Amino acid sequence: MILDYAYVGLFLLFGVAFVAGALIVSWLLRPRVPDTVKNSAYECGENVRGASWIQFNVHYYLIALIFVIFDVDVLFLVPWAVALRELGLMAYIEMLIFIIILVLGLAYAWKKGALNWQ
Amino acid sequence: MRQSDIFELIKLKFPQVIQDELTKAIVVPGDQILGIAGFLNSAEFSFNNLHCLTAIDRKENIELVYIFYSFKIRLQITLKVCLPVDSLEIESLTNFYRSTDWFEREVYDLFGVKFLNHPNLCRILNPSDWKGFPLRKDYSYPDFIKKAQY
Amino acid sequence: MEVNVVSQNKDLYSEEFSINMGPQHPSTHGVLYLDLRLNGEVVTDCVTHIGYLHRSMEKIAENRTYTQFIPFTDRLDYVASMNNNLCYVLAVEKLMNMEVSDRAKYIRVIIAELNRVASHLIAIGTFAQDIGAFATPLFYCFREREKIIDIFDEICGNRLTYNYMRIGGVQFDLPKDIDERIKYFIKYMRSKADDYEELLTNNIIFLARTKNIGILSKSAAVSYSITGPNLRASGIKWDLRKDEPYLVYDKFQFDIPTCENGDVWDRYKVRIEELRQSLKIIEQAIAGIPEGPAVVKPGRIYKPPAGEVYLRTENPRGELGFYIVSDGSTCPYRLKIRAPSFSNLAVFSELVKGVKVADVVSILGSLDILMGEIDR
Amino acid sequence: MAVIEKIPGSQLIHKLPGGGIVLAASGSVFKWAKSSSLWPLTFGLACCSIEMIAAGASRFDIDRFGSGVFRASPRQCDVMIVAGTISVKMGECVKRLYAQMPEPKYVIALGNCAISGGIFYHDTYSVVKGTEALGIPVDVYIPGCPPRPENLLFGLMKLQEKVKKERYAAK
Repeated sequence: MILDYAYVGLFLLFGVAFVAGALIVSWLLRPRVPDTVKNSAYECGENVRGASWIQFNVHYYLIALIFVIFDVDVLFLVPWAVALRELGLMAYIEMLIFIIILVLGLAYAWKKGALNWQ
Repeated sequence: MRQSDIFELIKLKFPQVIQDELTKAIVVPGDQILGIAGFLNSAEFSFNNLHCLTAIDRKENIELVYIFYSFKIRLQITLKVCLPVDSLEIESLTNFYRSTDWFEREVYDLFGVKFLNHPNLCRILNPSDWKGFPLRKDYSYPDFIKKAQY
Repeated sequence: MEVNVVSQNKDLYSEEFSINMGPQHPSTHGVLYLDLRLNGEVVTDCVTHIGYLHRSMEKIAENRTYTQFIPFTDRLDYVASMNNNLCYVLAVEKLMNMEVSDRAKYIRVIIAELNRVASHLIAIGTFAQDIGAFATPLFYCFREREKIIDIFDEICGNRLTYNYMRIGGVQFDLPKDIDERIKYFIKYMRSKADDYEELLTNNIIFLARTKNIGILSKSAAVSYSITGPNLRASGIKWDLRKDEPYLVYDKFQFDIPTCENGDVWDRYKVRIEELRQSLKIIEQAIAGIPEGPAVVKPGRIYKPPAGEVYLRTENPRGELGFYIVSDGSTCPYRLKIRAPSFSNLAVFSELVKGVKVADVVSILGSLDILMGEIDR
Repeated sequence: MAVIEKIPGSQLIHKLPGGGIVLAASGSVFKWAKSSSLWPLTFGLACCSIEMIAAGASRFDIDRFGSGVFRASPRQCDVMIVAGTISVKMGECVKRLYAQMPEPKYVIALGNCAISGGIFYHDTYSVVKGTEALGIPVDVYIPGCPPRPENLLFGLMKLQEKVKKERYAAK
């Protein structure tokens, strides 16, 4: 039993090592010539005007939330779609229920007007 | 309907108007430009389109050239205003024609003619901190241009 | 830092966000700086800054003889160089009331209309690319444009800035087999224009991005002295080639495409129709071209009599006008270039208020401006 | 300053028999990778930009040399193709864009105006006489007004040779 978890741990370790390795090698090899103008924000060639930490419209947050819901939705769909043939009919019905709940969520957001910009 | 007929009609209402013999342009005194623009813009001629506005530096005075066009009677007329070099002010026509906004900013930028109560009279082609008016005949080039030719 | 609160909905206020759609931007068609003020996605204000390509053409003109200034007119509207040459050369000829042979007039019409087709191709290609059809229309349009460029290469040996028209005629006569090539091109281009219509015109996404966006009313168009396809898209049937014919345009049958409500889709539609009309003109011009002298011997110094002239011709982007004041010497005393894109762009900040950011790019692409002639 | 010396283990690699070969081999691999994917910055100023787009289009196809990806922001670019006349007002923007590009960066001056102001050299008050006058080091000059797309492709090949020949160091 424990051994199965070892595989997951090994897989996790390898994932982290792979990403960290790429970052470290590129950090080592790339030339670093820091410069004040280079670190300034890029604004199409003009100098920066106005701050970026401003209180922008709240509607962006709403749209980001709706995106996160359906992104997680896809996250669950992919492994299910890959193993659908072995899982059989029951898994299919369960996933349908899951999708219907999400579609209800979308319909609610749509009717409340969260999707179109005011 | 020729330019000279328009000139006769304007002559009736604004007596100081004269016609330049070489170019047939209608020379108008500076302070009456608003009245004449309103007259031209009236329904009968409907010169509702200022096609081009430019200036000519004649050393002792600057000639402003207004070219109007009317779709209704399909005629193009040229109006000229002579401004003495020391007092370069004239009324702005932005409330008659929206296109004069940029035309006048360009003439101000290149010749230095100030247009009174213009929405935002500032340089349009040159950087805002540019010194001098480039298209004047007596304009001397800025020094960094000479320095650049190493 | 002044904070102007933009919208105060029930419980949360949001500030105005100002971004630079600056001089270096893929979809500003050159170096144009738009200072956009946004409330969320909706544009509240737009300040247009131009002058990033100001090359002081009018100052140069005062120190060049009349023939020396012709290559500079190529660099004004560098996508339709032949039409600029044509307008400048016609203005100088009118100043010197000089007559030009019929063959030269026919050659000028053929070349100007071919260049109009090339310019409209670029306008449609970059406009479709800005809207989101990323590379396909642009590569199609450039493939057709290369065919026109080959014809120009054959005629005057250059790809973009031709310096082909001369005061009193043209630089070289048309090569012998050029009319077969042009006839083949016309047949080829007609089928391609229908392909573009199939690809773009009734495409749902294209309609969603262009229908009823950036509507330019008739009165605003006239008051801003907009000219060219943008004016015709607003419903005013005005084209210098028909209403004030110059050269030999009055000998040809072609009609002026206009649309009604002047939105972004109409401006695109007028350009595609105009492309077809230009092909019709070229066809008739090729058929009716007379024999005769057209080439001008180089080396003559022109000294026009003192006087002024203002002449306009129908450029692909609008009415290009040259106001030349000559004082009898070899160089013009003053030369003003009335660029069509200059006033076409002036209306932009008014069209853009209250529009979403994505439509800013769509409206700018449909106005088809070009910074070379705006900044002169 | 060569980056290789900064790697902690690099002294160790030199002592190993054949260590130099490993370093030299990796240097040429980096140079080959760098030279065959020079991403240009979309930076069309004037007429030369139309010829640059034509070079990017299907007939001349700059993609065969790996630099068909015209990036809009300087952060993701390796080469800045200055295509057109630099006016005084645009001068600071060009300098700022060059400064904002990450380090292995190169500059191609496309057309006479970018080399020396071209036909706008005399009697102008608002044209900077070439990219060098702005203080930007230029790697490849491509004369022509505007240069044909084949010239741009040849200039790109010259730049690739230059990238391959230079010692692997932060430029």
